[in-house]
Parts: sequence; structure tokens; C-alpha cells
Amino acid sequence: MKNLLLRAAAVLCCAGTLAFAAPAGAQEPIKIGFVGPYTGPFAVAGQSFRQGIDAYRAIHGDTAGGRKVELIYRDSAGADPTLAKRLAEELVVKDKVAMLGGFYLSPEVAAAAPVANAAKTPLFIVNAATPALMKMSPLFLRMGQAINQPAELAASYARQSGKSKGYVAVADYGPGHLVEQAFMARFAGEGGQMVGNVRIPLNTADFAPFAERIANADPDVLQIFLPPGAASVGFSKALAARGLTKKIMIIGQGEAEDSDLPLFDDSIVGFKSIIYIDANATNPENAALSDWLKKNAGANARPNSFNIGAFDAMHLAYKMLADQAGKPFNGEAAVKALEGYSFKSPRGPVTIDPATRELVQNFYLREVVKGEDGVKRNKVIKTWERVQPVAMK
Amino acid sequence: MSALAFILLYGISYGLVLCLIALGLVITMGLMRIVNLAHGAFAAMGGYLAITLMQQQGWPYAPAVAAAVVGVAAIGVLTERLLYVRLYQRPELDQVLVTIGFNFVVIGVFTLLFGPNVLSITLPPALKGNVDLGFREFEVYRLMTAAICVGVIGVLWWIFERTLVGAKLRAAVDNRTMAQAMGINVPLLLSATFALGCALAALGGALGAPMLPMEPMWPLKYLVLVLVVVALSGHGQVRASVGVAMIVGIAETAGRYLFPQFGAFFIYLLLIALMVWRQDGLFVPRRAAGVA
Amino acid sequence: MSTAVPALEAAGLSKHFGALHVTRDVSLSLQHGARMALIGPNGAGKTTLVNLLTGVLKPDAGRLRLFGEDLTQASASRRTRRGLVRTFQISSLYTELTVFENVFIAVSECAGASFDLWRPAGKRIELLERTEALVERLHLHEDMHRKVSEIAYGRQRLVEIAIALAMKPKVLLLDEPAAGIPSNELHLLLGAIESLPAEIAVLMIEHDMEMVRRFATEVAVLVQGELLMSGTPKEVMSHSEVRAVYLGAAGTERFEGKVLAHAA
Amino acid sequence: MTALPSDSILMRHGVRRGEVAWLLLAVACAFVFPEYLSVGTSVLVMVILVLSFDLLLGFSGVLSFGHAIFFGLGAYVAGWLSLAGWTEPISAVLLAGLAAALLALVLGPFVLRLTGLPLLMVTLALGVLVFEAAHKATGLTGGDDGLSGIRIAPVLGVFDWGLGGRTGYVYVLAWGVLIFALLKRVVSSPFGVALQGIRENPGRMRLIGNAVLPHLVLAYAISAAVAGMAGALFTQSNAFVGLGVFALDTSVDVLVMLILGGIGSLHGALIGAPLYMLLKHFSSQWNPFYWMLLIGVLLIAVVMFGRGGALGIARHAWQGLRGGRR
Repeated sequence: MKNLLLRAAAVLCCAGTLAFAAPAGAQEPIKIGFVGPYTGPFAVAGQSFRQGIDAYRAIHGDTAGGRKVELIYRDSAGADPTLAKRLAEELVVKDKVAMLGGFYLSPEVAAAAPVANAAKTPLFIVNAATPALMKMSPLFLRMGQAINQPAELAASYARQSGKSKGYVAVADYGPGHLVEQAFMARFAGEGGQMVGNVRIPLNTADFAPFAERIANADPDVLQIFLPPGAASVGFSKALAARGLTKKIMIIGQGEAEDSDLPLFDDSIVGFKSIIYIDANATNPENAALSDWLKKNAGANARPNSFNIGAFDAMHLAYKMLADQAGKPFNGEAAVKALEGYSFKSPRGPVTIDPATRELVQNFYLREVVKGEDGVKRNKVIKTWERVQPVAMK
Repeated sequence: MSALAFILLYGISYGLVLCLIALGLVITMGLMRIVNLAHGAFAAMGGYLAITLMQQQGWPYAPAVAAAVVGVAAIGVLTERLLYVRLYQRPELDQVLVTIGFNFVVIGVFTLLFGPNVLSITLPPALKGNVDLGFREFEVYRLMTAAICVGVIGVLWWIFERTLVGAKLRAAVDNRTMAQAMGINVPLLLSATFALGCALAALGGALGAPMLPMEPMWPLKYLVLVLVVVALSGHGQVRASVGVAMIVGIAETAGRYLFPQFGAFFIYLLLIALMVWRQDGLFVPRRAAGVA
Repeated sequence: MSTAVPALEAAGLSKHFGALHVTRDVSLSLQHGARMALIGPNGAGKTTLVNLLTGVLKPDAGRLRLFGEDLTQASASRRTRRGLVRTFQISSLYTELTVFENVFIAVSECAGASFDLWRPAGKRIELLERTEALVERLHLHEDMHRKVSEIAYGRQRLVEIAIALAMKPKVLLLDEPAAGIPSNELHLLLGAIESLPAEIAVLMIEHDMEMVRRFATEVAVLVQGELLMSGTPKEVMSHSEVRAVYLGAAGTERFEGKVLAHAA
Repeated sequence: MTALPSDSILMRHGVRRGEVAWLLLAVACAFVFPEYLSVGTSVLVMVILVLSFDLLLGFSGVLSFGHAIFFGLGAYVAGWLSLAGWTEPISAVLLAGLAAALLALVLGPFVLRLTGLPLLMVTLALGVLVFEAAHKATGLTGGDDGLSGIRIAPVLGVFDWGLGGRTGYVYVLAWGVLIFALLKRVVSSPFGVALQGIRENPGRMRLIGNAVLPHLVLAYAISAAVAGMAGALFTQSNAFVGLGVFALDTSVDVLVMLILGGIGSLHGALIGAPLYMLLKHFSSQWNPFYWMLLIGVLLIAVVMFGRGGALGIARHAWQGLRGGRR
């Protein structure tokens, strides 16, 4: 009841001010809703989303196309796609946001797709990496990658480095399966021989049996894909115990980011990984982001795929608002106008691929090295420039 | 051949760590007649305590593990006196709920103190690397852990089978009322046993930390494995639990090695089949049908 | 003795656990309306015999007939449905439910209502009335709506009997009904037992000789799993072996009513 | 026949004032908080699930850690039906309940023979096994990606499922009322009374001639049917179903909700689920591990000191206010 009264009062007040104020449209702030894991097991990602957004707004201001931009954050906590969907729906219905963003896990995006479609709301996928997601809505824009891309690059790189016996070990869940398929197809397609593959259950405690299998298959290159944290640390130890880390080339994706490296012992040195950002890149965009993070998010905060993704999402949001300045916001038209658009991101130059709405971007091969100060870090050893996303059928 | 050697070596070393943790639970559950789902919490405390002592106090490995065992035993006595005493006369459901609640609390505290990530234990250089067993290489650490487990289990065995304390304990596990009638100080025995159970858990947790890495969810994540051993051993069957733990360790390792896709299924299928077949335990002779 | 089919007839019942023979070739028969007491020293195997009769244990040898029907292999619940009902030495009740609810459960079960998922129990007047009648018959109305765990132990024993009666027994086995009842409540129990319908055959396992003397018309003596003898109370008492094995001098005195105090 | 006290287990039938008040409150929420209807809908789905669990644990004394298998099966049946073109929602809910009940009829005779730790372990193992199987069967379940693109026809051909969730809320509430009424009927019946006897003393039930296992299996099947229906409602109101419906967390959450609300009266579920989800909502700013700390402390406190959960505490307070007897 109280709410109803309040609402009635608000309507009356608005009516009152309307009589005096200039046309409201231009003054009314525009809202963007960000759904992310701000707490819980993936909180690092959610907090990085926020840092990227804050950094962008600190550098580029909080108005776009003449309107003030407001951010609303909603916490998707753990792994609950229906919660993400509910939050998206609430943002659209209750908060009337013009755009949605965030989304850590692919099923969250899949669950939220009907909301974006029904409300014609552009949606920035900052992290979720299942390729098929882009088919679910013409309003999706991916700020990360399709997960098969780095796996294919890894296979090509291994072949070019003279490796002929490939093995894939992935966590047994959707993204892992995709990495497995992509690596195997590319490695075999380029003349290598796959000597084995294994899917590791997510609840695995003892990784020795998997290391044993891999060692027995005697590969010379191993592609891995595991969630960061317990699984990656445990698996890396088991590989080291079986003498594999020194013997063969091991390529992963995000298992051993700089922030996680203290969890590993020195056997991780030499581990290679492929990802679409370089925390130490010297371009001005990355330098600016890096500076802001150091000043505002702690001395150890570095650019990562999450904050760069959110940073770029803000860039595109501002661009869409600028494109449509003075008009009521039309999500479909705004996304359409972005096709083929190029800009400079902290990750390097990027273009929105008109066919897929994925980013054409650089990929970086890195290797864990131990500095003279005894600190382990990832060092870029190779860059693939402007990698074209694969068009979906 | 090499597969068999691997499965036996790794399965047994894994099973021995499980056995150490599970033995603590078999003894406490047998004696106290309560469903104690918080046992994993004590094992995790052991692991965390050992790591903390090493990382923050700079203690060497062995004393850190020993201190963790003593520390957790003390925490165990405290918990028994404050919480578990109130549960002895309660229905099973209450025991399940309170011990689950205890797990939640411990997990929350772990996260507060140590953060949500895995904390790894640093082994002394002597335990790193491999040793050549002649037919294959094997991790020094696993070998040492297995040796310690065998030693501890052996000592327990000796205490149980050969000493007066052991006889009292067995009597009390078998029949608590009888033990009381025989003039055994049961409350004291309960506290002492709980301390022993927690100490075993802590030792298993600390020794096993490289195999079962420490994280806040540890108490629940590995509880299931331990409970599998306890459930299959049967009520208070201390001797059976050693055999069951070996079977579980080997079955888990073999399952993950031979059928990695279905490794996670294996142990649960085994459990369901065995429990439905023999709910009193694997090595317990079947009671006459229908005894009330 | 009548020549009709006995209510309960056990022939050659034997049971052993490992090497321990707890029941050896026991045969006994209860006529309609019989009032038989089964006595014997501790460890004579009385409870095992009751368990064999009620189907909690299966005999290694021997047969059991209820009104001529062979129930040797029947489950405990089937025997119960056939009218062979027992009470327990140690109360086995629904302690968190009230006296009325305890009796109702048995009444409802006996009426075959326990698979009725639709009509509310509180509207099954016929069941409620029968429950109330049983509760009153055992003088439990004061405690009717109290939890069983909250009433005196002696009265819990009465609830046991009320539940047994609710099952419309034809043969009733009372396993030490007086155990644990304070002497000042004993008359309630005796009154209840004496007012049992005459057509029910009752076998009472009892230590208390005063109870046996007041209740039984026949006494059977079990020693080391074997039936030593049976007969009228007088016959049994005059049997020298019984005196020697079981009763002893003090027992004889008690049996003859010189010591009336209840022995635990 | 003298009247029975109103708190007797034989007097559970009849509409209580509290039940009416709850329903009025639930309806009022739809008008007062129209923005939160989709959250409200998910609360109502959990209420139904907890109701089903109360029949099992509260009335039959069966402690299961595998209740999510029925919820999950129902949820996926609804999803499969929709993707196969069967978009009529009401019949889909009934079919989902039927499927779950059939599964319970198959499992029950094996599972319900067990008690204590073996029962707990086997239901836990079943829960984990079904989750793992669902995870493997990506063709059926969509694996981690779940099933999306679920379309549901308008309820009764009239009420469309738009954004905002008013249709969903009213639809699930209507199911909730119906299911509550039916479950209440079951627990007030002689069957329900017998279940409570089994909960208190199964051995004694056997000896008064009760066929304990068939009773438990039937209760298990009814409970599973309701859980399956809750699952279907979950899928329909979200237009999505993922592996989370099979997760062990779901089984544990349901247990905690029931205990917090109060066990063995059906009313606990009405309070426990909203209470739990409200607490979770308000503490969502925190790290979920603090949430575990909170729930752990609450669980211990409710069991050790506040028998009967929120419901029991409220009842005691009420009786205290009235200078109540007992």
C-alpha cells in the first residue's frame, strides 16, 4: 500500500515539474544494467567487471549522446542461470534499462536471451564464450572470445613448433568439450596425430590418474582447459609429479593468470597460454586502464579479460548512445549501426565483425617465467594479429 | 602391467589417507552413536592449521603437522564438550542437521580467514620429486604418507587389540551401557575418543593436503568419500574400515584411470549397489533376517 | 480340554544362534479363552519363544498353527492381521504422539483404513469412537491427550495393552506386562487383564508369581529353552523339579502368596 | 465422542486462519510489489518443493539428500515437452509429476528399506549419480548450457507469459494452493496418520500389521510427484532449465528451508521457503560464504534451542502472549 501511495505522489510531482521544466527526454539519465558474479566463487570476475566500468567512466566521463549514463549492478552470485535471467528481467521491467551487460557463464546468457529479445535490449556478453550463444539473439555483442579460437591457435602453434603427437585434457563441462573439439580438429587437420584426450570431472580431487594416462600416451604437446583455482593447481602438480611439465609443451588458456600464479609452485614455469589480452601491453588505452587500476583498485590490480571486456562494453554503449543522440533509444538499430565498427581497445585494435557480432582482435601466446626477483609472471612470446572469428552456420 | 602397478600404488596411497580420516569417524560414530557429518571439518582444520603454521610462523613441515594434529584434537574436545554432548540423546535428524550446520559455520570461517581459493602446502625438498621403485617411479611424498598411515594404523591396531584401553574402547563401541555398568568412565572415554578421532582426521587432512588440496568447501567436498568408507564398513567396524578404505581408494583410482569419463560415477554406483545389498556393512555377517 | 482346534498351537519349535540352542523342541497349545502363564528363570529363552511365536524370528524347525492355519512362514504383520497380537516387555510406543493418537493408529490399522488417503481421520467417527472406548476401558482418559513420553511408565504399559486390544486379538501374548510398573499401579493392570474378553486366548510371560497366581489357569515352565512341564498352577507348583530348578524355597513362599510385594 | 484438541494430528483437516492469511498476503504481494513478481514466483516454486519434502521428512521420517532428482526430472520433462511442441502448461505439469512419481515408485522399494546413515548415503549417492548422468547426457539435458528456447502457450489459452511475470506468479500460486489442499488432505487422512506412526516407530507399526514399506513408497511417490510438479513450474516460469535443478545444493536448500520454517505440519514450508529466500536476498551483498556462516548458525540454533523452526517459535510466542497452557 505504502508503495502505491508513494508512486501516486511521484506521478503528481512529475506532472508538476513537467509544467515548468524543459522537455524531459534529454535530461533523463539512461540506464545500463550489469549482471555479474560480484560475490561468490567467481567474485574476482564480477569485481573486475565493475573496475573496467569505473575506469572507463573515470576516463571518459559519465555522459554520452547528451544524456547521463547510470549503471545498475545485479549480483548473479554462483552458477544459477535462472537467477541471471530473473535479474535481467527485473532490470528491464523495473529499472527500464536500455542495455544489459556482464554475464560470466554461457548458460546465464542462454537463459537471459528471451529477455533481450522481448525487450529489444542490446546485451554485452563480457565473458561467456560458447560460440552458439550468438545465434540466440541479434542483440548480442561479445566482448570476449568464442572459446574455440585460442584452442585452434594453440593447435596451429604446436604444429608450427614441430609437435606431432597431441593430447587434450579438459574439464568435463560445456566449454571444455568445445576446446577439446576445436583443438583436435585443427591439430589433426594440420597433419598432427592426436594420441589421446581425456575429460576430467569437475569434482576430481586426485589428478594422478589423469597425469598417468597422459604420460602413457606419450604426447609431445598437451592442450589443457580447466577452471582456475583448485583444479588447475592440482592438475599442474600431478603433471609435474609425473615429469610431464619439463618434458612436453603444455598450452592452456586462463589456468594460470598472474593473480593466480602464487598458488602454483615453480613447476608451472614454462606453462604456455593463449588469451586475447596482454596485461603488460604498452598501448595508450591499456596504459590508461592500468594506471587507473593501480590507483583505484589496489597496487596488484592488473588489466584482465574481465575488466577490459567491461571497459570495451562501456565504449560501445557510449558509442551507441552518441549515434542515437536526440532520439528515443532503439536497441536494434543501435546494434546494427555498430557492425564493422573499429576502435582502439586496451587489448589492441578491434573491429566488430558484421557477420558474427564477435570481435576481430589480437590473440597473445604467453609463457610463465620466473623473474630475477623470484616472482612468476606471464610473458608474451607471440602475437596473432586481428584474428577473424569463424562465421556460424 | 604398468597400469596395474599404477592403480595399486596410487590407489593404496590414496586409500590409506582416506582410511586415516575415516578411521577417526568410524571410532567416534561407533562409540558415540551419533551421525557426525562434521568430521571433514576437523580434517580440513588440520590441513589449514598446518599450512598456517608453515606459511605464517615459518615452522618446518613435520612439527607443523604434529602441532596441527594436537591443536585439532584440542578443538575437538572443546566441540565435543560444548556441542556434541547435547546431541547424544537427540534423534538422528537433529544430529544430521547440527553437524551439517557446523560444517557450514566452519566453511564460513575458513573463507573469512583464508579466502575462497585453494591454499597449497609446501612440501620440504626431501619429499619432492620421485623415487625409483625398480619397476617404476613413484612420488616420495606419497611413499612417505603411505608409510606414516601404515604406521599410525598399525599403532591403532595394537592399541585396540592388545591393550587394556583398547579393550575398554572395543567394549564401549560394542555396547555402551555394558561398558558403563563395568565402571568405565564413559564421558571421559567419549571426550578422549573424540579427541583421537579428530586427531586422526587432522593428520589425514594435513598429510593428504597435496592430494586433497585445502579449500573452504573441503569439509563437504571430501566428506562424501569418507562417509562412503564409513557406511560400507558398517557400524563401529574398525577393522573392516581399513579394508573398505583400500577398496575405495583403489576403485576410485582405477575408475578414473580406466574409465576417466565415468570415474565420478564409479564410486557412487558401487556405494548404492553395496548398500542396498548389505546395509550393515561389507564385512559384517548378515544378521538373521528380521531381527528387530 | 475341548477337542476343538486350539487357538494357537506350536509344535517342536527350535531355534539356535550359532552353537547356542535357545529354544529346543517346544510344543504348546492354547485353547480358546485360555489363560496361560509362561514362567522360567532368566535366560530360559522366554523372549525368544515369544519372538518365534509372533514371527519376529523364524524357527529352525517346528510348526505354528493359529486356529488350524499354518503360519510358520508368515511374517509378523501377517500373523498380527490373523489375530495373533503381542505386547512388549519394554514399551514400544509412538512416544511423541498422544495416548489417543497411539491407540487410534492401531484402531485405524485394524480397520484397514491406513491406505485411505482421502477422508480426514478426524471425521472417521467410527474409528474415533472405538479409540475412545479402548482408552476408557484401560482408564487412560485422564491422560488421553498427553504425549506418551510425558505419562508415567505404568500407564504407558496400559497404552501397550490398549493398542494390543485395538487389533482385535484372538490370541494375545503379554510379554512381562508388569515389568516396571510400580506396585501401586499394578491393580490397574490386573484389572485390565482380568476384564479381557473371555474368548481371547492369553499367554502371559511373567516373573511375578502373584500375577501368575491371580491370572493363570495353566502354567508352562521353560528352562534352558526346553518346556519342562505344564499344568494347572497347583500341579506345576507341586512338581519337585520345578521347585528345584526355578522357584527355590523363596519362590515357593511367594507363589503361595506369603510374599506379595512385587519383585522387579 | 468428546472433541479432540485442535493440535491433534487427527485434526489437521479444515482451513486454518493462518492459511487464509498467508494466501491473502501472497495475493497482496502481487499488487504491492509488481516489480518483484519473478522473484515471488521462484519463492512460490520453492514453497511447493519444500511442501513435498515435508511429506517425506516431516511426516514419514525419511531423510533424503536426493530430493532434487525428482525436482530436476519434473523440470526437464516440462522442458522436453515444450521443445517437442507440447506447449500447453497445465498438462505438462501433470505429466512431469507423473514422471517423477514413476521414478519414485521404481527407486522407493530399494531406497526405503534403509534407515539412518545408509539411507542418507544412498539418497546422496543417487542425487550425485543423477546429476553426473544428466551432466553426461548433453543430448538430453543440454549439459551445462541447459535447455533454452522453451516456449509455453498461454495459460488456459488466455493468459500470456510476458515480461514481468504476472501470469507466472498467479499460475504458480494457483498450483500452490491446489497442491497444498491435496497434501493437507493426505496428511489428515488415516494414511497420513499411519505415516506419522511410521516416522515415530516403524518397528511397532510393522507389529500392528502395517505394511510399512508400501506406505513409505506411496508417500515417496506422492512427494516425488509434487516435487516434479514444482520442477515443471520452475521450468515454465523461467522458460529455461539447466543442470542446477539436479544439484545437491537444491536438496540441501530444501532441507534447510523446511527446518527453518518448521517440520511436520506443512505450514513450515509456507514460511521457511520465503524466509530463507528473503534472508538470502538481503544478505546478497555479502560473500556467499558469510551466508553459509549465517545459515550454519541458524540451523544449529533452530535445532538446539528453537524446536519447530520459525513456526514453533511463533507459536510459542503466541501462546506466551495469551498466557497459554502447556
